[in-house]
Amino acid sequence: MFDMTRTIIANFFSKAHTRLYPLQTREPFPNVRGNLFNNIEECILCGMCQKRCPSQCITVDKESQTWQVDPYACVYCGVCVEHCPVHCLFMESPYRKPAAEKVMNRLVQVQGPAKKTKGAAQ
Amino acid sequence: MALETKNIAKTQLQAEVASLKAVGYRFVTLSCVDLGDSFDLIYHFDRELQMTHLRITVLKGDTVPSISNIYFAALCIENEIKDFFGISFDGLILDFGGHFYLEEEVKRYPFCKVSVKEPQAAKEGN
Amino acid sequence: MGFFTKLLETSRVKSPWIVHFDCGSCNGCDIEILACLTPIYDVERFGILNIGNPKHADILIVSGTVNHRNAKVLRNVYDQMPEPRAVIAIGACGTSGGIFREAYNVVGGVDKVIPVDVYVPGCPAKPEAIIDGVVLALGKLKEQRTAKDTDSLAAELHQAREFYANRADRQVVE
Amino acid sequence: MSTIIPFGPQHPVLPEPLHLKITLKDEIVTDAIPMLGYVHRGLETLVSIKDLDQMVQVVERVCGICSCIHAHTYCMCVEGILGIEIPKRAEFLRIIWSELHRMHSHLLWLGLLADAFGMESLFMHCWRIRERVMDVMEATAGNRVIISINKVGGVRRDLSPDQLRWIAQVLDELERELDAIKPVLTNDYTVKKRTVGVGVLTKEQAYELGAVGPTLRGSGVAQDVRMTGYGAYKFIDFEPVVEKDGDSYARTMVRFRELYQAIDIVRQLIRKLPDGELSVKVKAAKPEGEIVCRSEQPRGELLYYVKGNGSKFLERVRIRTPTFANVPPLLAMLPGIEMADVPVVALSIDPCISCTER
Repeated sequence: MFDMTRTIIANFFSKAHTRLYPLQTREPFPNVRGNLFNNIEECILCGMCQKRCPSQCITVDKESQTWQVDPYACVYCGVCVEHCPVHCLFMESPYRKPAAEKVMNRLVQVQGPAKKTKGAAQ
Repeated sequence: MALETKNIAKTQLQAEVASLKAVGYRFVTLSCVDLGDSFDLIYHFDRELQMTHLRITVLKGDTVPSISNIYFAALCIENEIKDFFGISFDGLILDFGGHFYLEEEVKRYPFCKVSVKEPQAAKEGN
Repeated sequence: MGFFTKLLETSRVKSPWIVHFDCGSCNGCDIEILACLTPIYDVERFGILNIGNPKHADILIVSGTVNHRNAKVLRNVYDQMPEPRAVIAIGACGTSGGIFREAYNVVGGVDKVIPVDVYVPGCPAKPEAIIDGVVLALGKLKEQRTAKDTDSLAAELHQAREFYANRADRQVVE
Repeated sequence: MSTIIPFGPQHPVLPEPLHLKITLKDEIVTDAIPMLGYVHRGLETLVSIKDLDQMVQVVERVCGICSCIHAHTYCMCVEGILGIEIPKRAEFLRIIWSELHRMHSHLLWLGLLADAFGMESLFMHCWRIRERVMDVMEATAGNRVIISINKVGGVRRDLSPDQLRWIAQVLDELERELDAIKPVLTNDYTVKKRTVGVGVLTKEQAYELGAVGPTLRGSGVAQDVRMTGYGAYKFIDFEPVVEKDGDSYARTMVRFRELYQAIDIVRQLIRKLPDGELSVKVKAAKPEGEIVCRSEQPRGELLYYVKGNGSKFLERVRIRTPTFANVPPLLAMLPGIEMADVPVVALSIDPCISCTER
């Protein structure tokens, strides 16, 4: 009957298990799939990520040279990162912060990648 | 890889299922596929991890005899298929009348091929 | 009176009570919300309490996509909550419909049915993100308290009374 | 006189919207009718707009708790139709993550059950232990719950020797922690009072109503799809966990003993893990044909029926989830028990509503 009691008393004298979250933040593990980003200046705007995304949350527009992800529809699977031919997509370890309003992650390319100008110009 | 199924006629279903039950098979589930103008109904049975499958093909608008009087477990799945495909089962012991999953607002029989394209069109309209 | 109102408002922000409603979630976000309550994250440190009754709650946490059947339940839970209240939508499904938004039975994010104050992205959202979201929602609660007026409260009370008088689900059969 | 009481959809005990219409005579349940559809999304229709690889992410989100096993079974189906043989290492890695999922699912459920009969401290302990498994998942696969590790043709991530050593270490700690709560489950008055003899399902009933998983094994039928040796289970020695009584307590004990079993399986897998490739290339796959695959989820037997029509979109994916099969047994358990026991009995089948309704 007092089986739990022993454990409970033992816990009084051991270190607390709680992570005091806002005061101490734990380092995220490496390779954790967090926020999705794009090194836009290296992007060739091929649209592979848009085609592969299971959630259809990425929009690549070649004419206005924009790459946009809807972080509120993204399912953080990392498929786009694997399929990117120039490896300019990456996922940061920290998670995306909550917000009161939906803000799209929209990136405009100013100057395309130096080498493969053909892909960016068209 | 082909699935080995035993094709039977609709009228044989009750007798065939009863004979499977007599030798100790248990009902696993029922799968339904829309073939355009007819439906494929595949009944899966299991005995000691060995599966056996029965397949019946019914035309759209036909009714199928329910096996819920033989296996009570078939009740849920037959109601589900009634929701999704609009196949009526004769002698269903508890009939939700096509509202097992779906509310009034949802269009009828969403899994039939004709209606699958509709949500896409509606989405583009928004 | 002024003192008590002030006390009430302060306590509301210091110890918000939460009701969790799972719409069409895949359980991923639900268990992360529950994980917030457990020893590792322990939101009860902040006085945040998970309760089952929407009538006692200040914050509604919704996870998952809204479909036609649970939209009514969600609306009902929301209507039963007293003012001021805040709504947090959790996860990709709750914020926009996520990967399911093209499915036929999905209406979309929670904001299609009730007003949402805080969006927590992630699939599923991490417990840390959910705690952050609750903290953001507290700010909303603080702002809302000035907008309260008694007429709308009385109207809501009347609506709720009518709802309970006409409740069809709990009938007595001879 | 009988009263009809709605149980759910929003209920403090169940995080999920399960709705039962319960007919009561005094305090005793006489009849229960399930009302489903609160979580129905219709994701089986998504096959017509999401291609073969994208569907992996969709079926993972059928249920967050056993996401890895859903994706594994789906991949097994597609690989079966295409006739692809995946590398042995990939098969082992898939099972390692599957068994980790089983551990965290059972611990989660144990906590919820304890919460249902008001034993808050056991709930806290189970969830504290569970966080260790979640940490393993986050560090190795990159996400806490939905780990997206499977793809058609193999796995997406590898486990380094360091990580394997760490997992083995965590398993040792986990076993120690489980030993600490074991006496509570075996001796405690509260646990026994609420579960022993409640919601009895006899062996014949369980077999005939098509119960699966711990619900079936709790009634004394030794049936576990892992015995068919799919994936890497053919290289592993294990015995299905069986209890005879068929009440809520038996089902609890099956799940608790399966925790030890899962730890043992992961240890064996780590010991036997072969070297090799992680995946094979699947290029422009156009599957044609149909297949049925089964696997063992934490909740029981999962069945996928997949039909391809020779294009990159599949014709039909049909998912029969374990809770769907466990609903008829639940309806058989409910009549005759007290209203206050309904949450405990409903939980004892480990209901996963998002699985059931997809």
